[in-house]
Amino acid sequence: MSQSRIDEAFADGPAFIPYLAAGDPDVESTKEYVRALVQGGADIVELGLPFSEPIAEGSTIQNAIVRSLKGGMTPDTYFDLVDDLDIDVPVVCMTYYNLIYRYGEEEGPEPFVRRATEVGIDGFVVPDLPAEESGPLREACDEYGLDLVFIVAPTTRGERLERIMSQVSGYVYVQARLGTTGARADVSGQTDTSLGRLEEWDVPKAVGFGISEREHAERIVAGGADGIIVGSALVDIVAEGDTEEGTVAERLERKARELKEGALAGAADRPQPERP
Amino acid sequence: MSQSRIDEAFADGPAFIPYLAAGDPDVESTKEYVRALVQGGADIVELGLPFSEPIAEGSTIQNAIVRSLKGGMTPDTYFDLVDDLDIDVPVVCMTYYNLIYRYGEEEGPEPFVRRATEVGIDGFVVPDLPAEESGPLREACDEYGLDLVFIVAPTTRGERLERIMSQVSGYVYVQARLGTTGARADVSGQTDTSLGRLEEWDVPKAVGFGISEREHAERIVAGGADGIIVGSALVDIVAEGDTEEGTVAERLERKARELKEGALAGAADRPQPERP
Amino acid sequence: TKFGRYGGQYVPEALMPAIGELEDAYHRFVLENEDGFMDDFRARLRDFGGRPTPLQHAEALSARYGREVYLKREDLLHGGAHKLNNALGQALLAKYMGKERIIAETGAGQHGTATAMACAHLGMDCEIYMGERDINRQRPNVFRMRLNGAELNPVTTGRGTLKEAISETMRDWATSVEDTHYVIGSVVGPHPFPRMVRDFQAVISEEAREQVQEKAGGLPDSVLACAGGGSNTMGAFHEFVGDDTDLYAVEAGGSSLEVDEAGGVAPNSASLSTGSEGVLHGARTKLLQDSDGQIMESHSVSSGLDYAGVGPELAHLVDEGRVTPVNVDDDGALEGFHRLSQLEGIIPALETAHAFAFLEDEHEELGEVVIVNVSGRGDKDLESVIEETAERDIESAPDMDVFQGGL
Amino acid sequence: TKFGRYGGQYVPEALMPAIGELEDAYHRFVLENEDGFMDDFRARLRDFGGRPTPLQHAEALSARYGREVYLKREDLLHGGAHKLNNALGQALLAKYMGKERIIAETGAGQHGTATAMACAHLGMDCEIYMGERDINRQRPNVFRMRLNGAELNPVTTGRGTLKEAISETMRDWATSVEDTHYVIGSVVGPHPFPRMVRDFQAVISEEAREQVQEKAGGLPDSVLACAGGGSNTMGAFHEFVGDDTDLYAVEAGGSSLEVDEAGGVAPNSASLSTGSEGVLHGARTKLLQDSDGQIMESHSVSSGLDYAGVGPELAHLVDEGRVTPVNVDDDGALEGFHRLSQLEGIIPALETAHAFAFLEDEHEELGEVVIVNVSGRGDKDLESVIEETAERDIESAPDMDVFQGGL
Repeated sequence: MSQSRIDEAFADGPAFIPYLAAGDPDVESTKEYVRALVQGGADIVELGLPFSEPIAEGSTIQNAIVRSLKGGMTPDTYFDLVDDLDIDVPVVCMTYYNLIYRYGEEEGPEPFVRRATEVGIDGFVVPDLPAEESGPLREACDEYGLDLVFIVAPTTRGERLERIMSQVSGYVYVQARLGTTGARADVSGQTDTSLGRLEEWDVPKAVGFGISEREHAERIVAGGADGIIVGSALVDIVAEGDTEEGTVAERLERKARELKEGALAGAADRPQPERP
Repeated sequence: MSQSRIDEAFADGPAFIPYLAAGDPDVESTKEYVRALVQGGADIVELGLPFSEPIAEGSTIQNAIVRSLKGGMTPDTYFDLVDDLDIDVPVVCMTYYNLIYRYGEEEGPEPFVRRATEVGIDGFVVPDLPAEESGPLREACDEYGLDLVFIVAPTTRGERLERIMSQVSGYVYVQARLGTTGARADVSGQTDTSLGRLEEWDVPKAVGFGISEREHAERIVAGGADGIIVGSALVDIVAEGDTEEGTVAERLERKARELKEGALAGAADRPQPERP
Repeated sequence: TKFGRYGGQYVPEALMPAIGELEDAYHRFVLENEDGFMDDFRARLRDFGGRPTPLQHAEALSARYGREVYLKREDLLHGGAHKLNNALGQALLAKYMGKERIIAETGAGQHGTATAMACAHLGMDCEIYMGERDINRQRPNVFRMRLNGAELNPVTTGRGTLKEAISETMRDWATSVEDTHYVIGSVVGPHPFPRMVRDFQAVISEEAREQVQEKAGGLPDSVLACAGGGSNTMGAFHEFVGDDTDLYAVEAGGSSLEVDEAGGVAPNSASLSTGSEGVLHGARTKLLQDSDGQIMESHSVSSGLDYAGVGPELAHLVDEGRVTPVNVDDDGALEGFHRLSQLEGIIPALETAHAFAFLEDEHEELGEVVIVNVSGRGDKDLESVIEETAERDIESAPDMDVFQGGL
Repeated sequence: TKFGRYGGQYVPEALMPAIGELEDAYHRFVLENEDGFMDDFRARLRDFGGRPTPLQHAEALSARYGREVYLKREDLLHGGAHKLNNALGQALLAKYMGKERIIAETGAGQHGTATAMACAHLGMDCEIYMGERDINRQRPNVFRMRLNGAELNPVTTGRGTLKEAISETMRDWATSVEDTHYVIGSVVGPHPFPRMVRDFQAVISEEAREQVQEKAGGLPDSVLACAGGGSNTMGAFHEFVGDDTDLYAVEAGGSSLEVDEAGGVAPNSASLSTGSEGVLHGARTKLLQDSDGQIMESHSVSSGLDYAGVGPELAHLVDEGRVTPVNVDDDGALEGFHRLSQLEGIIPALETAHAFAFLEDEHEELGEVVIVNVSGRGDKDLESVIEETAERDIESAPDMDVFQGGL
């Protein structure tokens, strides 16, 4: 397989991957916020397409999704938003399978992937699509040269790891702890264990679920991660709106910079792993 | 059996038998009311000893019983009341069997009957004591020479009539209609049928349940009754209290006179039945 | 017509012919299965009622008490209590007798709902008398009766509980006796009611006696049943009376066994334990009465036990020493209610809960194999239990805050 | 893992190992009776649950419709609905698997109460997720869960009904999966749930198929069952799928089959009748969704049917033409509720009432022998029914004045 834009994003050190729910609270704001995150050092942007039943999300992102859907977000609006983004880092679409499956006139995920490709999306994360059910989407991604990111949970072992490894591309999303998304005050001990299980994998390992502070980022990257994924801590900033400490965009950029610096510091703390 | 005071009360034409609940609303009033009824022409007085579960009574007499019990009426108070009455017509005690059964130190109805005899009571009506269960009370009455009145209902037929006839003394209480006690606006057609069934009996037949007007009394006596029993219509007067139309006692006397006149008129309407 | 010195027929003359007619019908249809009445009845109990009910080995209680505890699951009968055994039997008998209309009294509402259900099932008119106070304590049962098409007649005399409702139903019957049958709700009233109701309820012990031998390999050492009027009690005991099994009738001790004679109130319903002989509602039996013979107002946290009398056969069996009367107070009953709900996943009627409170206290006296009759389920008692529990310190109760709105 | 094109395992990776473990346990314990699991399960269903439930010949309905109507009486199961068949099966399976904690979602509260009862019976910890709106519609069931010792977690997202409760329970499970089993309440969710729940519920049709042959001398022409998620439906149908019996899944038509796409609301729960294919809560099935694939808020007067999806096997059987999806609106369901209560003395759950409304309307199409699955009793619905009936003109309802205080 040729090197994708996502692969490249991991080439020069640890990647910082922020997440926002598209359309929270509206399309124009999302564009502004995404640019701020890129300004702050984002290497890849995960942009959520809201689904009405987000079973993997904690309350922070659930609320963001409610705001976005109330604002009228639809798959087509989402694609237009991405099309307008004008940023130079890859975009990963995070959504649930029903929206992918239902899009377009023809059956199956192909129309969704085709349209995603047109607007410049580079890959997908689909939290309710385990490797067992991912065949059709994997095929469509291959057809259009997009990456399909899989989540590896703390409970994922043995055979399941192999099945995921055979399907994953772009990066593997290492779920730092059991549960749903949401900012936490500490780093889970499960993270190191999980990273350990994936040591031999030659796909970049990005850790998410619960990262909110510079020091989390540093510790996780020092522990062997190739990237960090941060969602709820950023969505919290969006939810707060402008404050005395700055506009949302200013604070997002600042937070991005802090986390990116943490990741870089973490990388400095350890011998750089071999990269393909 | 020798002629009892009750038998004598039927000797000179139709008997008017008023009922009051003793102690409604207090002992002194009851004495005054009873005297007024006698003044108005009562030939026998049925004086109720209130029981907490008066299953044969309609709401008028139920309420009278509640007033009396609230006023502290007990069997001993009742006996004292009767003892003080000083009237020259027979008194029949109407009550429920549990009060008779429970009275005194020894088991059974004898102590109650003994005490009743002492205060000058002439007989009993016990609505919840059918002939099947009346043995002990019948024996005690015989011992003290008291009458035991039985009720004959519209549903009483054949064998049951014979059983009652073999036990009854004083008079038979002909229940004019099914149901509970209470003043009514009309005379039940069941009355004539019931009286017909008892034609051969040589015990006086007094009709009760629902009689409230002069014309009821007249029709019933004309139909063959030897007496009329009136309760609720009188208890209603007690419940009303003094009004512009007179004191309770005045109105009781007036009502008694009206009913007695009705009975006499009824008797004049028919050939006098043979009396033993 | 008697059980030893108890029983009899102390009713107004107007009712005697109907009672005679009933006695005749009882002999022909129930005792002699005329027209296949009993076959019809048993088939309906099975298909409409859900019999046989299980005899369940109670794992948690057996472990807790170190003996084998079995539960006779009358709570699973249609309507949620043993009451249907009797209500269906009498309503069907009335139909065989050609009666068109059914009347009944009800305390907790269980007999009323059972009667309403039976009448709907059989296509008969039905009117229920219920004390006003009980109506307010047992609203769900009120709704159920109405939904089954029964008329409801509130009784406002006295304290508005079972005693008054029975009196009022008897008054209706005295008026309507020619086309109406009075489905009395317990083993009380004039003969043949106590015997007939017992026979209809005896299916409980018939089944349990067979089931316990199958499961435990022998007869039980003890049988426990709560006792108000005593229909589930006699139903649970009847087939064991001839055996060497201890029979415990658990009465409602209410708030106290002391009697307030001046107020006319016995704050309990323990007629077997504390009552004296008298005549009420058609029978001579043990009663809560004052020294004059006036009936006391009884009390129990459970409406279904809240009655000043008890079935004459139970009174007799107690005098004979065959049945042991015991009692449990309101607090104990609430403890028993919560304990069974949590330990066994069965929410019992508050009536039934009394038997479990006695089990907790006296299990050491009960031998190796104990049957408790789960006379009914507690759905009807939810509101009462929440209210009564909140007013007390009940150790076994869950945190009650969650029940106070704002969930 | 599929029924034709439906089913599958669309869940977060974190849950997949647990689902694999469950699949393994399902094969070993349920399908192969390892350690005598199925014997233990069936014994508990019998003794704790009250199985078998009767198949009752409904006299009044048979006369009304001129055909033989039989009622499968799941309302008599402990807890008052078919739900215990599944809840007990899964809780017991979890115990065999060594899990310590049970979580479950509930809509009408019937699955929650059944799970709480099963957990109390088995001595397991239990937490129930329930939408806030449903909590307010079904308070008695809330009380019962708490009394059985379960924790209750109100779900405030969305409209606060079953859909949101399932999502929230899945989130808990994603956190607690190592020591916790999620007792899903219907034939929905990822494989092996739809198959396993069906197997636990299939006891309904196993019994009914035998009973109807005994009583009617042959197989039924039709079987009717209400359908929300579809567990009583599949339970009632499963053993008849290979027969020549018509199977009718009666969905909640709610207030209208029209969809308010802008508002995101389908004022019904008729996924089989009007839904389209999609992926929800772990399975591909028929859903109420808008043109983008966002799930619609469903509606039904009965909480238990109020769900935007349906079991994948039912979706498949409908596509195959083996099951006929039909629907009945809220008014019809209320009519059915009152009619059954009065004619047969059985107060059905509002869910169940939908099947009786269909019977009333279409009985002429149903052949000579009809079985209706009485999936639950209506005690939990009394308040709702009174309220909803008072707002409408329901011909079969009793006079509702008596329900407005002042009794």
